[in-house]
Amino acid sequence: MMWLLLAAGVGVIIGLGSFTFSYGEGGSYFSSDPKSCVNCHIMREPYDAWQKASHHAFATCNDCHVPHDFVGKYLAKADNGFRHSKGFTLQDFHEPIRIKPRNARLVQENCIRCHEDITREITSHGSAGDPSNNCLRCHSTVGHR
Amino acid sequence: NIVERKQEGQSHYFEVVGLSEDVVDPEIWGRNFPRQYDGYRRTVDNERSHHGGSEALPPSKLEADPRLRRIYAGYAFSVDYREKRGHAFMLHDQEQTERVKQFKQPGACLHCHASVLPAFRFAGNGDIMRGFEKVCAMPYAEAHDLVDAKGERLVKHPVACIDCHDPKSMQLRVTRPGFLNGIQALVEGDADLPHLPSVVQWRKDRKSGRVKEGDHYEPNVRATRQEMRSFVCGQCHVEYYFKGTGKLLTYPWQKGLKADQIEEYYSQVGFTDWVHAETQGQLLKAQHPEFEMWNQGIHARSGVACADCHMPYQRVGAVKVSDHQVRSPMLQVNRACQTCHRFDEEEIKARVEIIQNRTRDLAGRAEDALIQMLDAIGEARKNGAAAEGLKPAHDLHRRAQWRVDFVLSENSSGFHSPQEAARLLAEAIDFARRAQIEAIRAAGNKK
Amino acid sequence: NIVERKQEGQSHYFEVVGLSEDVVDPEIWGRNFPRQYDGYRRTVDNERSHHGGSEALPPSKLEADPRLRRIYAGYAFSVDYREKRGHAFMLHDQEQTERVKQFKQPGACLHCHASVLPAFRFAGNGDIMRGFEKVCAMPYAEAHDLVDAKGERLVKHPVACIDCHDPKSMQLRVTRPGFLNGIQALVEGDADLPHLPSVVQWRKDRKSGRVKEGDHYEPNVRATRQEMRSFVCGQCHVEYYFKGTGKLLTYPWQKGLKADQIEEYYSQVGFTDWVHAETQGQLLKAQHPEFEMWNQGIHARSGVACADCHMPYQRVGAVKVSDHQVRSPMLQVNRACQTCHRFDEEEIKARVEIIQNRTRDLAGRAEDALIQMLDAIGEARKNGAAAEGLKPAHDLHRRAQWRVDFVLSENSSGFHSPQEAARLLAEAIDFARRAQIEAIRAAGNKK
Ligand code: HEC
Ligand code: HEC
Ligand code: HEC
Ligand code: HEC
Ligand code: HEC
Ligand code: HEC
Ligand code: HEC
Ligand code: HEC
Ligand code: HEC
Ligand code: HEC
Ligand code: HEC
Ligand code: HEC
Ligand code: HEC
Ligand code: HEC
Ligand SMILES: [Ca+2]
Ligand SMILES: [Ca+2]
Repeated sequence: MMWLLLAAGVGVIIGLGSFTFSYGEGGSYFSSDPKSCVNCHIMREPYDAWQKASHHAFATCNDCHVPHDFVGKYLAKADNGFRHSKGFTLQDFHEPIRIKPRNARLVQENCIRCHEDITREITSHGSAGDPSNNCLRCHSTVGHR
Repeated sequence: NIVERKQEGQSHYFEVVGLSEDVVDPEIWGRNFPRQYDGYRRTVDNERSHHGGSEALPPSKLEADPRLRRIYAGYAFSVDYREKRGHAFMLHDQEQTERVKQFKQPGACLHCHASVLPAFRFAGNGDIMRGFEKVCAMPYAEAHDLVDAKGERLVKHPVACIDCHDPKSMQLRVTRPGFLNGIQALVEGDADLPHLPSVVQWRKDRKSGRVKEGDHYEPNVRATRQEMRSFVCGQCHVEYYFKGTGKLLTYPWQKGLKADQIEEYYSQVGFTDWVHAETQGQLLKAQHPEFEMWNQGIHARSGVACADCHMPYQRVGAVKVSDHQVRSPMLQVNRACQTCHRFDEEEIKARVEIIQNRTRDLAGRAEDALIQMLDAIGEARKNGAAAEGLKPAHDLHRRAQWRVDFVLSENSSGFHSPQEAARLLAEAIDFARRAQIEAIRAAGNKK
Repeated sequence: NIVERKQEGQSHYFEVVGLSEDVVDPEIWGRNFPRQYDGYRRTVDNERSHHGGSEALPPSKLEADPRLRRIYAGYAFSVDYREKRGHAFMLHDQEQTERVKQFKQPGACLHCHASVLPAFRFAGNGDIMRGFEKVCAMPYAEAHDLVDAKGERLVKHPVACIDCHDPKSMQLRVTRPGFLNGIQALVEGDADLPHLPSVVQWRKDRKSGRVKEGDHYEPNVRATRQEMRSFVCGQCHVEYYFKGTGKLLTYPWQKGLKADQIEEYYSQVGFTDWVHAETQGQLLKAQHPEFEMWNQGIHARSGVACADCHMPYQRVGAVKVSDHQVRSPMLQVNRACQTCHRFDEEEIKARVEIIQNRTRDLAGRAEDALIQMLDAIGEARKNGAAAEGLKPAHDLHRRAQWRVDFVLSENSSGFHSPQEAARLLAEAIDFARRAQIEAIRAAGNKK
């Protein structure tokens, strides 16, 4: 377990440390409070939209954007933490921000985690893993727009 | 990926009966999948669809628009041509059309109007492709009445579960020889198909040598799930012709799916559907090119499949299933459109109406042009214009007829690709009017 | 809502200078709003736009497509007709066109090519509407060289901040008399405009009596912010004509914004732009109907404004500003389109190209039809066809010319409303070919 936390920490530290970043914002990556995401103004838009979205009452950012097994959770956070910090510091990311394919799959897994029962039929005969027919195609706005 | 799919396919439903390639009757499949069967059966339900009527035949297109009788003069379609309706009727409506009753038709017709694999398998001694070829060549009645060794009728059901699903995994699959041959010709050609990722990939693999000379593009193995959600419909909702004396059902896709590309193909192979009774022009007939027109549209480019709109998910009790009552999406705009388009139902219907009205207005204009062209050619012939002098008019007639028909016989009234439909009608008008001018000229020259 | 806007307008900037109706020079406004001024200034930047060139004049449409010389024969547009370019050039390009140098033009031309409110106010003694009427009637040079009491030139700048913004609140506003009169006629008519909520509301209020007889629709008070984001552009990017001997600049919107409705209006008031040099047909000229075509499109119906695509938000640090370098959205697809469309840049460009290519192909086809029609009418006249006999051809020529021109002079090559553009061209082709046929007939009759 320790090595995992370490790995996560290292990710953020590399991301932040070398790009001069304040501790408060870096730490936000380990919290599940949505407000912690808005420490970066660049996350303001999804945050505002989330407040108006259907899932505001059911799911926070991390419920959808972070894997829910312990190992994956911290690895993902380290990786995303690194990229987001780097992006924020260097301002070198594509705008509008687009979810990365890997993170989109992750979100999809989270949809199914909560909605396993109702989607049983439609995920069992085809392949839910096939990204070409994913939940986001029809429901991309449930979290925010 | 296939393996992954297989594994997932095995669980999650209560297997009441065992299914296999030999079980065609949807009622039996329905014991395992009652929700889907329920929808499937409701395709007999006409009440909520456009045109009403039940056991009787659906409304005649020829009565609704008498210009069509002249436009198709000399062809079976000028005798009987009706509206489509639900899948449950497909076999019945084919048996009852005057086009079958009054005219000689081949077994090829059954390919898209029945669950026909057992007949193909039987006729081919297990080889479906060979059986397909044999059945195509039979007279319609002979094919229709085929019986197996036990004397059981082989052609009994309209499209059935087994035509779109693998009985073991329940995965989508395509089974129709016409489609398999057609898509093969298409992927081997060089028409641009950026919205079909598995086609793009196959072509790459062929270039790199991973696909060997002679290897086929296998949709059931290569296509993404999302592609399959359109391909199953593309088995039947397509333009076709009967090739040669063997009446081999063929999809003319070698040069691409656009009307112009298909026309080019027909010209190259020298195909003609019929000779027009008034003008003796050698013409083509287009049939239900839904798949082709969808391919030109913005929805296809955005990865939106036929099933997304025509079989939208529907909540039944605690689960959501694909609505197997395949029908017009306008009957359930909320499910079919509103997950993607956050406008209210009235607004969405209004948008479809604007598109369809523009298409219908132009189609009417194009038909008028055709009719006036027919008059002019008739006049020229009466005045003794030479066949030679009328050749330009005949060529233009063929091109105009093809484009008008491509839009008229496409069943979405332009919705599947609004600007493309309008473009085709604009060209049709141009060709028809030019044919008229050529005829007037020919008449002048011979007077 | 107005209050809300006010607040937004008032905060968030450092007021370096005080602005008022008397401050026209954008450089001064720019001291308060340096980012917007920066973009505004870059409208001189041609390098990245389509056509290159800088101080010299932009490319000639007539050289690119020589058919146009014949199509406009007898009208100033056959002498000089060029591509548009950035806002910074608008006054210069008008001064330099041969249409001004070789032909007599009225002051009305300035309405859309300069920051013209000071001139209107001066000429009208404070009453802008009266000043507008007076300036319209002046010869171009007189209007252009107007000076105020101190001898200062009144027409100095191309479109300026003050033309779209209230100097106190910075709110968007429309200031152009032509637009104010035009939109008034439009809302009083009964053309369907479901996508303009404030128009729908005004009509309701009029029915219920809340709006009194004679009360005006005041866009600056009633329009939503989103409507204003298109109306400011609709001040100029519209079809127009000069009414009567007073050359009153008028937007022909009484019957609606569609090409057919505008044509009906012109027929009713008996307006003709020019007489065609070859045929003597009485024709109409369409000019940049961007606002009208946008109104027929799916983006307008979805509430997407001109500014969304042509002045997209641009993040500068933590704030977003509207990009005041008004230009083609294809030069910044990520900001202009990708906020709404989740496809990559190549794909979005490909979609626009498909739409524009379809439009251009059909436009070429329609121009060919016009040219062949001109030949036929010429022939008929040469053969001594009576004016009477050519009347049907003339009427059809007018209708064909109007539709071709409506699409050709619209600057998005069909993008703003793809199916509508194709529909107009289809009709144009029909009318041009029928005119050709009428001419052939007329020639035959008189031979
Ligand atoms: C109910 C699930 C859900 C919740 C809760 C949620 N999101 Fe998302 N998020 C998504 C989905 C789905 C996408 C992908 C959208 C798409 O593909 O159209 C996404 C994409 C994003 C993106 C990438 C931008 C884009 O449009 O691709 C960001 C940034 C983001 N989310 C941040 C947040 C933040 C911050 C929060 C909390 C305030 C949050 N999300 C809450 C489901 C959610
Ligand atoms: C350090 C500032 C910062 C913080 C804190 C932050 N983000 Fe981001 N985020 C960014 C930047 C910058 C990008 C754009 C990176 C890119 O596109 O490569 C981004 C992109 C994203 C994306 C889309 C790109 C992808 O990698 O898939 C998602 C989803 C996302 N953020 C979610 C979150 C969530 C959830 C949180 C809170 C747990 C959060 N962010 C906290 C700065 C931040
Ligand atoms: C943390 C659990 C959780 C996650 C993660 C989650 N949901 Fe939900 N979702 C809920 C709950 C709870 C409801 C409301 C009750 C219900 O309808 O089941 C709901 C409702 C819905 C609804 C119906 C209401 C609406 O917005 O239309 C849809 C559709 C939906 N979810 C789709 C998704 C998708 C797609 C994702 C992934 C992007 C997702 N959900 C992620 C818990 C979750
Ligand atoms: C092709 C479009 C499409 C896709 C893909 C899709 N859905 Fe849906 N979903 C729908 C539609 C349509 C409904 C509404 C069904 C109804 O009202 O009967 C719906 C309803 C739902 C509901 C709400 C059911 C209710 O009434 O409470 C949930 C939850 C949901 N979907 C989750 C998912 C998840 C999770 C996935 C991915 C595994 C997914 N959907 C994929 C179209 C889609
Ligand atoms: C085996 C051939 C075949 C397949 C596969 C097939 N169809 Fe059909 N479809 C037909 C025929 C034949 C008719 C006309 C039946 C009639 O009029 O009697 C029809 C009718 C329809 C109608 C009109 C229904 C009505 O109520 O008017 C729709 C919509 C439709 N099909 C859509 C689809 C979609 C979507 C798919 C794929 C999911 C599909 N079809 C697959 C042959 C097929
Ligand atoms: C490639 C597939 C295919 C083939 C082959 C085919 N059909 Fe169809 N048929 C369809 C589809 C799809 C429809 C529904 C759409 C429509 O009506 O345009 C249909 C509709 C019909 C209809 C109802 C509407 C009408 O046209 O009156 C009749 C009758 C019919 N077909 C008869 C025939 C006959 C006879 C043949 C052989 C000469 C034949 N079909 C061959 C696919 C096919
Ligand atoms: C984005 C949604 C959408 C997609 C994708 C789509 N369609 Fe349609 N389709 C429509 C609409 C809307 C209509 C017009 C229905 C009406 O007029 O009632 C229609 C009409 C039809 C009709 C005539 C149905 C009737 O009752 O009039 C057929 C058959 C059809 N489509 C087949 C297909 C096939 C096959 C595909 C895929 C190759 C497809 N559609 C893809 C939305 C779609
Ligand atoms: C014309 C083609 C067609 C026919 C016929 C057909 N299906 Fe389907 N079916 C589909 C499509 C398309 C899907 C969606 C599959 C996907 O997304 O992978 C589907 C999905 C399913 C599923 C998966 C769960 C769901 O609802 O999405 C089951 C189970 C199923 N069908 C059963 C049946 C049964 C039972 C029959 C016969 C009564 C039948 N199907 C006939 C096209 C068809
Ligand atoms: C799975 C998503 C999805 C579904 C379901 C869907 N659409 Fe679309 N639609 C799109 C996309 C994507 C576009 C392209 C524009 C864009 O990127 O938003 C589009 C474009 C359109 C347009 C504008 C393009 C044009 O042809 O004029 C109309 C109108 C439209 N859709 C109507 C419908 C209707 C009606 C239905 C239901 C019968 C429907 N759509 C179902 C995703 C969808
Ligand atoms: C006062 C009149 C006026 C107003 C207001 C106006 N325009 Fe223009 N616009 C013009 C003129 C005149 C030109 C052509 C200038 C030239 O070619 O010299 C032009 C050119 C353009 C061009 C071509 C630029 C290029 O690089 O080729 C675009 C795009 C444009 N305008 C969009 C807009 C938009 C969007 C708005 C509203 C936000 C707007 N305009 C407001 C008069 C106006
Ligand atoms: C209703 C507003 C309006 C009026 C009135 C107007 N223009 Fe323009 N003008 C524009 C717009 C907008 C453009 C840019 C779009 C284009 O080029 O089509 C433009 C472009 C031009 C151009 C550059 C392209 C070309 O046509 O060569 C010239 C020159 C020009 N106008 C001259 C004139 C003259 C001369 C008059 C008076 C006879 C006039 N304008 C009246 C709005 C107007
Ligand atoms: C949804 C996006 C969108 C909206 C809304 C929109 N346009 Fe455009 N506009 C475009 C695109 C795309 C082009 C084609 C640009 C090209 O060919 O480079 C274009 C072209 C133009 C041009 C010619 C510019 C050039 O450089 O060729 C003008 C002028 C213009 N639009 C004005 C307007 C006006 C005025 C409005 C509102 C009444 C409007 N547009 C609304 C996307 C839009
Ligand atoms: C052709 C019309 C036009 C002209 C000229 C124009 N603007 Fe704007 N301006 C707009 C539009 C449209 C907006 C967006 C307003 C909104 O969304 O409410 C805007 C917004 C603004 C804003 C609000 C913040 C923002 O960026 O959205 C400021 C400040 C501004 N303009 C300053 C200026 C200045 C300074 C000038 C002259 C150098 C100028 N504008 C010229 C059309 C124009
Ligand atoms: C503010 C949102 C918004 C912006 C910005 C926007 N669009 Fe759209 N677009 C839409 C909507 C809404 C539709 C209608 C279909 C739908 O509901 O998704 C649409 C439809 C389309 C379509 C299909 C309709 C057609 O006419 O064929 C195309 C293509 C398209 N947009 C291209 C673009 C391009 C290119 C740009 C940038 C120049 C752009 N859009 C900017 C919202 C937007
Ligand atoms: Ca055919
Ligand atoms: Ca005009």
